[in-house]
Amino acid sequence: MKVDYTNVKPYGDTMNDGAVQLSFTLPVPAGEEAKEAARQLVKKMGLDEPSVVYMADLGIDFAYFIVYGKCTHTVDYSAIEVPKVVTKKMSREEINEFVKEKIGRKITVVAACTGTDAHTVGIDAIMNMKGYNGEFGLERYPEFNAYNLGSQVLNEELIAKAKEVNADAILVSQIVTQKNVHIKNLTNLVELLEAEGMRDKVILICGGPRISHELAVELGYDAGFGPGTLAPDVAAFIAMEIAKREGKL
Amino acid sequence: MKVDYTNVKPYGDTMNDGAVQLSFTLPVPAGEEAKEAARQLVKKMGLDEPSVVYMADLGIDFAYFIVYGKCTHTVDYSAIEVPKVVTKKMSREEINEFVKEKIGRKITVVAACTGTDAHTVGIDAIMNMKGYNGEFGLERYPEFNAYNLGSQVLNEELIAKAKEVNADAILVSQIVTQKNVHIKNLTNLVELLEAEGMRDKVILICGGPRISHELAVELGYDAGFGPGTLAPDVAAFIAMEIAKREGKL
Amino acid sequence: MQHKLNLDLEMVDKARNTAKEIAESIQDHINTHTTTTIERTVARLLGIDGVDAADVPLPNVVVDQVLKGGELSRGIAYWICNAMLYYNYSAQEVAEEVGKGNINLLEIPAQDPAEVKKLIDELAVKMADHIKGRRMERERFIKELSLNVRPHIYVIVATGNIYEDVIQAKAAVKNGADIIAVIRSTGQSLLDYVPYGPTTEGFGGTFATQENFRIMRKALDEVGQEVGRYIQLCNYCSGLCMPEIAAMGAMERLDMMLNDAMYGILFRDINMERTFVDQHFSRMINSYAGIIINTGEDNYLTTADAYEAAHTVLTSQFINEQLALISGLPEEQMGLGHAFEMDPDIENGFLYELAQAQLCREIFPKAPLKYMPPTKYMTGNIFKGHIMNAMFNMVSIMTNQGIQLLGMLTEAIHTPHLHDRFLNIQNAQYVFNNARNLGDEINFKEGGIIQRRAQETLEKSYAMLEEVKEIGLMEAIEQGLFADVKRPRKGGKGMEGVVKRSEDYYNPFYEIFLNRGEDR
Amino acid sequence: MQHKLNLDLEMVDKARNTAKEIAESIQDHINTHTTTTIERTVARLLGIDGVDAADVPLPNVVVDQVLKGGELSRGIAYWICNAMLYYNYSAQEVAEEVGKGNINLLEIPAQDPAEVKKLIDELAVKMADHIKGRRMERERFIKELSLNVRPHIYVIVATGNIYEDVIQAKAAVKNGADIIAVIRSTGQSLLDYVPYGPTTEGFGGTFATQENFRIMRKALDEVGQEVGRYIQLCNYCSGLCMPEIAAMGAMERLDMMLNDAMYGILFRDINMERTFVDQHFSRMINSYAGIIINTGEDNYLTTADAYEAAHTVLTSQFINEQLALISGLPEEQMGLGHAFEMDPDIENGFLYELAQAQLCREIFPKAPLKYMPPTKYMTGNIFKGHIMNAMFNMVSIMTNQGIQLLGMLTEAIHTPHLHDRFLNIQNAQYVFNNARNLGDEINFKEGGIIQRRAQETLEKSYAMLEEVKEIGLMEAIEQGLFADVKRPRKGGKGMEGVVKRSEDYYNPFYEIFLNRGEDR
Ligand code: B12
Ligand code: B12
Ligand SMILES: Cc1ncc(COP(=O)(O)O)c(C=O)c1O
Ligand SMILES: Cc1ncc(COP(=O)(O)O)c(C=O)c1O
Repeated sequence: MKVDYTNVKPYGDTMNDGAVQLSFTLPVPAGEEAKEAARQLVKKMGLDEPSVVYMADLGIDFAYFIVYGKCTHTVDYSAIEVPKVVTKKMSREEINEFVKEKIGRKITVVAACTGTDAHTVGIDAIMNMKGYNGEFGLERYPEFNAYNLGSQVLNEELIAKAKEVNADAILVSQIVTQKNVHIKNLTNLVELLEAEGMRDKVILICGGPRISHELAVELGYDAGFGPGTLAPDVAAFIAMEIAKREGKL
Repeated sequence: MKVDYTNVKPYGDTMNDGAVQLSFTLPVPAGEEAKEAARQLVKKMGLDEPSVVYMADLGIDFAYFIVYGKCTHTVDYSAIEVPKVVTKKMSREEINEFVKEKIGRKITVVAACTGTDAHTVGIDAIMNMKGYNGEFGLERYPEFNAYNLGSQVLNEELIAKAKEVNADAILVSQIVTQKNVHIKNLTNLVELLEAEGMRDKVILICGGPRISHELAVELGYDAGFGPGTLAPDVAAFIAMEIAKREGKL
Repeated sequence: MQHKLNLDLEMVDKARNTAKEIAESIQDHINTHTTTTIERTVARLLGIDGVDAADVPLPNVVVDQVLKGGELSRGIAYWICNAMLYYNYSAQEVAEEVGKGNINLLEIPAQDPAEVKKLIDELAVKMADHIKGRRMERERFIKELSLNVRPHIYVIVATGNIYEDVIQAKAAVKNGADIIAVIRSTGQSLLDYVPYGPTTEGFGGTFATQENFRIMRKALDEVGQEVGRYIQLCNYCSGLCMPEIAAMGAMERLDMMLNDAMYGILFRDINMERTFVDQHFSRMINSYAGIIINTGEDNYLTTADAYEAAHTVLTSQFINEQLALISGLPEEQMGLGHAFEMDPDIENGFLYELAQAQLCREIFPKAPLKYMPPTKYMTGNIFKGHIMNAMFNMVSIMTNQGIQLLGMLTEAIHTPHLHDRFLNIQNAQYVFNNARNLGDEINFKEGGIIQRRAQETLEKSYAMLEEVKEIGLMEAIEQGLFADVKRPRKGGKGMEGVVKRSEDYYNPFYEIFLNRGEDR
Repeated sequence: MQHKLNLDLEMVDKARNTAKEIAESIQDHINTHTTTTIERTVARLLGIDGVDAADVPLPNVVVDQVLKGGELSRGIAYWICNAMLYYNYSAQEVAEEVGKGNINLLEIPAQDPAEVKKLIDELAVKMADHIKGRRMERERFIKELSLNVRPHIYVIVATGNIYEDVIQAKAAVKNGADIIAVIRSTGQSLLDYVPYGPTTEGFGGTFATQENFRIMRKALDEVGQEVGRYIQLCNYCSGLCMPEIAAMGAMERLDMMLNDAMYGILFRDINMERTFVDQHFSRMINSYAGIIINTGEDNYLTTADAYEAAHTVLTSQFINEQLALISGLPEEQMGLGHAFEMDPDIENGFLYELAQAQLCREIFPKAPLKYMPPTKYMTGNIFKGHIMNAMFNMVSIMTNQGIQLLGMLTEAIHTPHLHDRFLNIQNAQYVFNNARNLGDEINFKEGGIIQRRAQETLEKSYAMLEEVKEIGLMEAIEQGLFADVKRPRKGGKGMEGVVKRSEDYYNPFYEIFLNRGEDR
């Protein structure tokens, strides 16, 4: 059973059967017509043999559906290239060693969870002494000056602090994403930094559960980190990037 | 908040936000490229902002995804018409009364779960004395001669029995649907009946969890019954149909 | 209630007494201070509402004027009623004129102090009667329509738009919800005013405004009639405007309020001197209005490990209980919080959760415990999440919880979609019904894992309470004993709104709410 | 094992004795008959395999020839070995020649009876040694790789295509499965022969063929090495070829077989005289090969109501146990079946399920009970279904079941997709781990709902056993006492394959399998 990576389709129990499960609500009263509407919608998505396996009346003339169908689209997996943060995997010790030897000075990092966002667990995971999942945060890195401003920090305050301590890198965390508020917030920071003429002088990094490196780059950041990130991932990137920029690699 | 029934879209928490949940497996190893493949596939389905909220490595270089996206398609709900079995709702007593008065003879019905299908619960629900969900089956209808042949009955046997007892109606149940085996089975029965010149002489009915009236009609049946059917639904249809055909309405 | 944990009841008593001493130790501070938001609350209770031309709420306008003038220590009631007498205005008219810049409360000639007091008391009694009326209205509705058996099913709506919230809430009620909580927009807790009017733009929640309260109350009354159940409405009595929201809720017949004595300090960096004063007054209002409060102990477990930090939950519950009692709040209105937040990978984690839930149940037998669902360990795997929520529902029905905040299978992804609530209500209803009497049917093994875990948690909590008592509550917070965060006594937001009462400070509601609490 | 139900142990003993009498009462019939499939089994065990030019399996070819000639009563072994001696052929060569129409077994001159018997016994011992070798191979693997703690996670694969099945099985093992059951195509049980070779077309399952057994065994051994667990393979020893499949399974080192004494009679309308003889021989083979059998009591509950018919499950378990004992099958290989099939809307349904599962546990303490998931009340609502499965997993871990057939959230929709298995293994692993010792930690209330329910079920079962004994097992089936279906003794499929043994009937395996069962 060989997979054709140029034409990849979903798999249920037979190669290329295209099996996909969907669920959604339509603002129409439950009934045969509603089921048909659900089927038509799923057909428009390019799924064959849409089968409504469950319909629930949500009580306000809205109906909820669980549907299975067979996807007719394929994807060329062999052609996919995803931009990734490229750094060597290094341990905390190796990173500090690297900074000492190659960069020859301490690296200053300022971090915050910005806007009205008050979710500190993510940024704390990267910054705090205690760390996360067994990995200490940047505050425990002897070659880093780490400032964690906490939550609900305005972009303006963050920039002011970065100026004050002459930061090499700014770390921003965004957890709340409803109505794409994180995009607005992150874009605003880039604009402010550019207006201040600071954008090129710092390494700008963001992170959060809905952040990918790709998105970060698109928004004008140097790197983006998603779920499961640990402090060394970020520290290694910062150290390598500084070394690169300063021609010290 | 008025709904535009000519342009219906999925609803998550804001009218027309298009929110749809999907899950599927792709036969590619879990990783960033796999996530991108999942996103591309979902984009091809016409869903904006595809967000892979979960990816699991299934252990054999296949990856499972849970994805949310915003459907861009709409459906014209106001234009949907679904063919339905049209019968008055009648109780068991009313049906028997109707048969006695209007048709003036007993109705003979032959039923079976055909092919290799051995799921009798569905057809028993319609036929058996005991009935189902508080409704007795056709065997308890004084104006019906009800023959339930049980399960794994060949189409040929079913026809032979129908001939033998001069059946007014043939009832077929199909539960197993893997690889569309029910479609094959049901189509084959119509062909055999046509070959025998019997098709127009009987009321031909099918039922099962994946049967809709629409599908049944498409396959050449007079009616189709899905999940939740009770004996009176079927009995009423048969009685009315005979009355209609015999000009006794 | 059946005792299953073999707890040292003497230790429970001792812990409770220690918490009482802790609570009493800050009462001196509370009794000698007022805050801007308390005075704005008084303004509201005297009948002031609306905004000025610059959209500043009128309660803020009047209080700010007096604060700036350095005379808030006397209490806003005096200044408002003094102006009312002088101009023969209503309180609202006074506020509007202040808003227009037409009058300065501090410059109005002093009227007969006895007359002013009489007016204050008249207005206060009127409002108290109004609130009492709403309470009786609730009781009437409950009699007519009845409530479900507990645990009550509590779900949130959080679209940011009050009109979408109404759609979501109505559907939830049709699906079986008993309580609708309208989640606030991120950031509202740090606003030092309450926004005005209906709102349609919020992030991760909808602004708490009095108009939004009204809109939702009406919707829930309507749908409650349809389904034949009284539907409870919940909001957040928390943040820099804690008592104002209590007052708004009391006026609009809310039924439940998130209202914790320390949450704002620890999790929103609000100044502690402010919060302690505010929580006391806000709880008196909630008490009088018959509103159940929900404390926020679950929050400890979103940052700390739920297995390790279990005793901090109990400690906080003890303190919240005692502070609430001082405000006159009866145990039956204490929705003390706790949560099902242990790492799902822990072997026997279910047993530890069971121990914790039963422990709360036995120590606070009359409280309608508010049980919070798994959140931290929820992932984008909605299927796994759905069964974690089922296990949570299972513990709830086995331990007789009061208020069940349903977990959503999409917790890690978005605020709930319409059908998310449907699926999770179905989850809870199935589990509750299917295991209805399981709790009555089982006993825990003597000295087994469950009993030992509960006993240990109690011991640790008692030790922690003793430590807090030793160093003092405010000092304990300064030292980071709670939730691992250190908050300086004079730091945090809102400190500038704390005002030392003068000798002639007068706020009629303290007495009314406390003393008339009798006939609650 | 802890006794929690306060059962009347004397009644348990009486019920067991009654079941023993019931089982013994049909032993006379069994001892005096053979069947076509038993003889085909003997042919296979003597070394015959493959098909003729018309694709008819050679075991059928030889047996049919002798049956038509009216001489099957002597047993096929004689005829094959007689021909072997005469021609100096191997058994396979004999069969092939019969298949080509070159020889007629009945026309071959009779050889020295002692020589024939000697040859039969030699071949039989050889095969027995081979099977024993496979059993030892299993034991070695288990020692090397170990098995998981129970409940073992059992999942099905059912694509219809053995090669897709392999993909699905390997993924399942990677995800945590302990047992892979390859479901058979609909209809195979009614085939009076076993298909040959690898197959890729089946409906709702994959044909059971010896080659398919081999392919899957190899795949599971490989993936077992990768994950460091011995993976058990299960198939269906059921239908018109029950003992043949047992033999194939023994040769290919299957570990588990669905094998019920009455399932075929009741649910497939197979003749009862046939089935009772077949089940006896097939179980001897399974016993000798160290294969765990799974009985099919769950099937009662797919047509009858699980609450009402609970006692029929227990009754059937008692009978299955006694019939298995007569075949020499040790209790440790008795995967007696039961199921979590009550209507999820029943109030306290969880308690009744718990009672039933614990009842089975206490009455059959050594059996690796096979617990079946909700199926009948599963709907297209995969989310609800997922939590029903979680409740099922919960009962299992609370009552120490042996083999957990995982429920699939898509039960009402399709045979499992790759990720369905993943999600449900995750479900089971989470619940098992999270509530690992819950069973040891709780006791049931004296005289409570759970205890009463278990006691009632036992009483009803005992009464039913007494009734069956009274009228006789075959007569009871004729009268519809089981599963509400009436099966006439002389009706049903396969009756024509039942043959009365003659005086000189000889089947070497009865003795070998029973007596050498010693060193199993
Ligand atoms: C804990 C929690 C809270 C706690 C926060 C406590 C605290 N001090 O942080 C409390 C209870 C206070 C809270 C409150 C609210 N929350 Co909240 N909360 C969560 C929860 C349960 C877990 C978040 C978490 O801690 N994850 C664990 C960390 C370690 O993961 P992480 O944040 O992804 O971080 C990792 C990576 O992303 C990355 N990373 C993150 N940031 C950065 C930055 C950099 C520079 C780098 C390199 C890496 C990096 O590294 C981290 C470690 O690997 C989630 C649901 C969930 N299960 O995800 C909801 C959730 C995030 N909350 C939500 C909401 C809406 C709220 C509220 C706004 C609700 C309300 N209106 O009251 C409030 C208000 C808070 C506010 N003003 O922002 C929503 C957001 C919806 C959305 N998608 O927009 C969620 C998804 C829940 C939901 N379904 O509604 N919440
Ligand atoms: C019970 C059951 C069994 C029992 C059947 C017992 C019996 N005597 O019927 C047993 C255990 C024997 C069984 C075996 C198998 N089963 Co089965 N079984 C089910 C189960 C759990 C419930 C079916 C049922 O009874 N539903 C209740 C009845 C009342 O509903 P219903 O059939 O839809 O009928 C209603 C309507 O559809 C309608 N209706 C139905 N027929 C007709 C006919 C007419 C004329 C009319 C008017 C109306 C009508 O009215 C009925 C009442 O409202 C389903 C899963 C599920 N939860 O749905 C799987 C299921 C149907 N089985 C399945 C399979 C694959 C099998 C096997 C083939 C597996 C195997 N290889 O061994 C075997 C073999 C059976 C065979 N040869 O067909 C699959 C089918 C997959 C697919 N879509 O193709 C299912 C979906 C399970 C799964 N996910 O794998 N099964
Ligand atoms: C007691 C309490 N108050 C308030 C809130 C909401 O906080 P905010 O409105 O400050 O975001 C919570 C949230 O969990 C809480 O537990
Ligand atoms: C004991 C037993 N045998 C066999 C089967 C499978 O039956 P068949 O192969 O006849 O469809 C089952 C199915 O549930 C069973 O329980």
